[in-house]
Amino acid sequence: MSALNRLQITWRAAQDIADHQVVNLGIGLPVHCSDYLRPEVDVILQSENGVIGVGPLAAPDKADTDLVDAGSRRITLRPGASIVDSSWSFAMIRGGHIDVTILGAFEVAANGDLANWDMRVPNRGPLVGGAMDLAACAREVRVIMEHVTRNGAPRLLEQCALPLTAVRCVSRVYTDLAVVDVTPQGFVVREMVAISRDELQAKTGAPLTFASDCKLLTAPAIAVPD
Amino acid sequence: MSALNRLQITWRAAQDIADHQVVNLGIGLPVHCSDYLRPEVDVILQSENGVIGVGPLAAPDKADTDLVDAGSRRITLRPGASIVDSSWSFAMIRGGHIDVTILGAFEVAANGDLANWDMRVPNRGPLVGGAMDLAACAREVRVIMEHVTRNGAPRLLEQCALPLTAVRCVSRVYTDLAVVDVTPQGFVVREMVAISRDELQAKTGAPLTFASDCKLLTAPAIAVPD
Amino acid sequence: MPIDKRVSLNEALDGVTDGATVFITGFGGAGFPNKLIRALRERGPKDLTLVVNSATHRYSLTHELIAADLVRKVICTAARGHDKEPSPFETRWMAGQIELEMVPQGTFTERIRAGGAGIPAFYTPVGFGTELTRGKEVRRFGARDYVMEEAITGDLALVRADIADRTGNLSFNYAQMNFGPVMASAAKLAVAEVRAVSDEPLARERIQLPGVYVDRVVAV
Amino acid sequence: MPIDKRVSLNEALDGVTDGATVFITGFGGAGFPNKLIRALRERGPKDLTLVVNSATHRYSLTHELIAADLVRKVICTAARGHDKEPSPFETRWMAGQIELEMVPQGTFTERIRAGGAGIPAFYTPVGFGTELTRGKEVRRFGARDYVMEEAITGDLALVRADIADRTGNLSFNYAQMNFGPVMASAAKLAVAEVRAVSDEPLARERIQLPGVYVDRVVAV
Repeated sequence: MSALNRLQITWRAAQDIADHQVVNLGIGLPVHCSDYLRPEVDVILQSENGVIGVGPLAAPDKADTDLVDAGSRRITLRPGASIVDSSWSFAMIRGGHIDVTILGAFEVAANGDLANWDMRVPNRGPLVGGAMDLAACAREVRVIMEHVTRNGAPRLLEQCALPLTAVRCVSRVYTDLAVVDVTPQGFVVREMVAISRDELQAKTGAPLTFASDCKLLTAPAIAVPD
Repeated sequence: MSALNRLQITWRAAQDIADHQVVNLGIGLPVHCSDYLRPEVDVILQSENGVIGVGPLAAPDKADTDLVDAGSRRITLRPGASIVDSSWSFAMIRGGHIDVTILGAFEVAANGDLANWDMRVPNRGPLVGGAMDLAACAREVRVIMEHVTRNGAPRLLEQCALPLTAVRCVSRVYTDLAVVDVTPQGFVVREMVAISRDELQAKTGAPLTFASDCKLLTAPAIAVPD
Repeated sequence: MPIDKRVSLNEALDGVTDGATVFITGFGGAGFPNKLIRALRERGPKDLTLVVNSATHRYSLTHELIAADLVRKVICTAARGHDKEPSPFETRWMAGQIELEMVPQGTFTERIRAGGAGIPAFYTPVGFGTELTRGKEVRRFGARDYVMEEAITGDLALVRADIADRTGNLSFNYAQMNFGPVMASAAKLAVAEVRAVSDEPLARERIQLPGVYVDRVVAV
Repeated sequence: MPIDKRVSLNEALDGVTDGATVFITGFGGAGFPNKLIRALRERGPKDLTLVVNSATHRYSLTHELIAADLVRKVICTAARGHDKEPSPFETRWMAGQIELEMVPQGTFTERIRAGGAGIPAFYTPVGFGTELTRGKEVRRFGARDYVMEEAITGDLALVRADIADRTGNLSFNYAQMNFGPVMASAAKLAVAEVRAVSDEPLARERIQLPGVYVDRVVAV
């Protein structure tokens, strides 16, 4: 069936980033999308901590401890980058100036509701960071996640069970098995790996529609480091 | 009786500016207070257009057309000055970061209400600018004005007749005849020129109380240019 | 393709339509995008709403848009002419031919900031108890009364700056900045008129408005 | 007398009392005022409310204030420790010994900005329909639902910056800036911890926070 590995999912998501977009990549897996952008696109990567124009990771010997992204990674700046304070950074996010954000998620509902933070991790305090701002206010919210949980339970659902991050915000979901759009008619599969439609539906907690031009989901080989 | 001329009024107001204060001087007469600051005080002059640290007027041959204050005067910057955008400038004003503002006025009421703009000038459009922000939000609002109108009508009143700029905001008024504090008990005269209390009261539209240590209001000779 | 926001003065206002809400920068004599204002007048869209600090300013060409009868409404903080004769705005206003919304200056800039920052409304103490907030919602927080003010957004911002780079980063000369950042952020299309466009990306320290907010730059 | 805001680390926190609301800067690994945090712990005021992005961050000493039981409440956007063992915050929170107010990060910074900008409350779309805004006023503007959020103000801000001058102007190193400007603006007393204080006034281009907002500076 050749499900995608998690870096292949980020690769697939990265292919949809269009030229000249302003993009915020969520902490964790989404941030790796920047490694797989199509070579012809020129985009501005924004990070919630105020960096407008994130460049590649810094070489360890050239890193400045204060030049970091929202995920505390030591980064470089692209030419023409600037750094604003937190209130400007979130004014930019909340004001609709981010064209696309790509976020990790636990669950996505057929109406676009997103659950990607959780207050209920045992023995751990909650953590929300900037996820709610990005989910509620980016012009387009795309999600990267495994199609099912470790226990095999679906993550694409009629209704989220976990606490919501934002309502009706997700437009597209990239999983290891499929690329699924969230539409007024619910989930529409645009691409899927070589499994049967029934099998994909069985792993999904809400009805799937299949696009008339539904394609095979493929990605180049990318090794996932340990 | 030696009423003060208008520059002497600004001189008197300037004497009350304390060391290290952040001060906004209104367009028109108040801005001249900066010429009469006590030599030992170091203050930060803020202008609504975002200049934090206004210096003296620029020499004509050294003026930059973009280096102006809110009154379109070509200025210099004091060392350590900075310039912020309008939203920061008014966040500073509205947030209570201006210690003192000195404003011109048409009328002041005994409860501190201020009227210093007017929509009703014949054949002219209205003009409010930043006056309402300064009046409502500076930590202390002081006023410079003639004690009576050109027609001899009082400007210190029980209640303003003209449209208000802000309610209950003025703490002190400097006129050509007196220095008057606005207190919970109404107008209290702190200093007055050599006229009788009855005469001052006759020129005032609300009851005056006289401070027990009420002083003679004097100022050095300052010529008013034509 | 590398981002390149440079356009000619001719192309700068492509797509502007009748009925547009137009921000124009400038205050205190600095930061008027006069070349763009004139280009807008020449293009001639009708029924504009202008959001501008002064309906008439000695150093601004805003009054030309009004004199050409392109303007339906002005939202501003100052509507007084400076000559003995009434300004084009004043004659039309007195004749009931143009609408006026007067706003205290800090509320003006904060409403525009809110428009660009995704805040639909906020409360401010400014203007409480005055004619300018008559009819607006009043609410007490703590010991003080506040007025609710709603965001202003627009279709087009004409912004004067000093230097741009190809990605639209802007640097302002002294007090030129004034309403530039908030107006650019609150407009669907932000066009900057600059003295020069740098071939090299601007250094971080010089960037006062990130290019994210600027759609087109014109060197004049 | 020329303005001179330089103080020693000993004097930096003079006047701080029990029950104070304390802002602490820092995010993403940059901008933690760790010398001031430790000075606060040593001074030992009780019943503090901390307003800080993370209750626990690898590079911040905020957790020391919590471990010393000086803190009654934390307002933050992240309350998760990074070690296998629960953090000092987490153990106290689970035991019901410390109060937590979780805020989405943009709402967090905007509430603090509002506190410094004289805005008592504003509406935001962020958090609508989620647990974090339960019980808050919801209001529709146009086609969307918004939540009313109130300003945060405080008694003390501990701000990390790179360079200051004697009048309190601050310059930040890269992403050190984060919450510095808004937190300094919303606090009664703003204290900056800097790498160095310049004898000369900072050049205009380098000033990222005007000294008007800064009461004391400490070189560490």
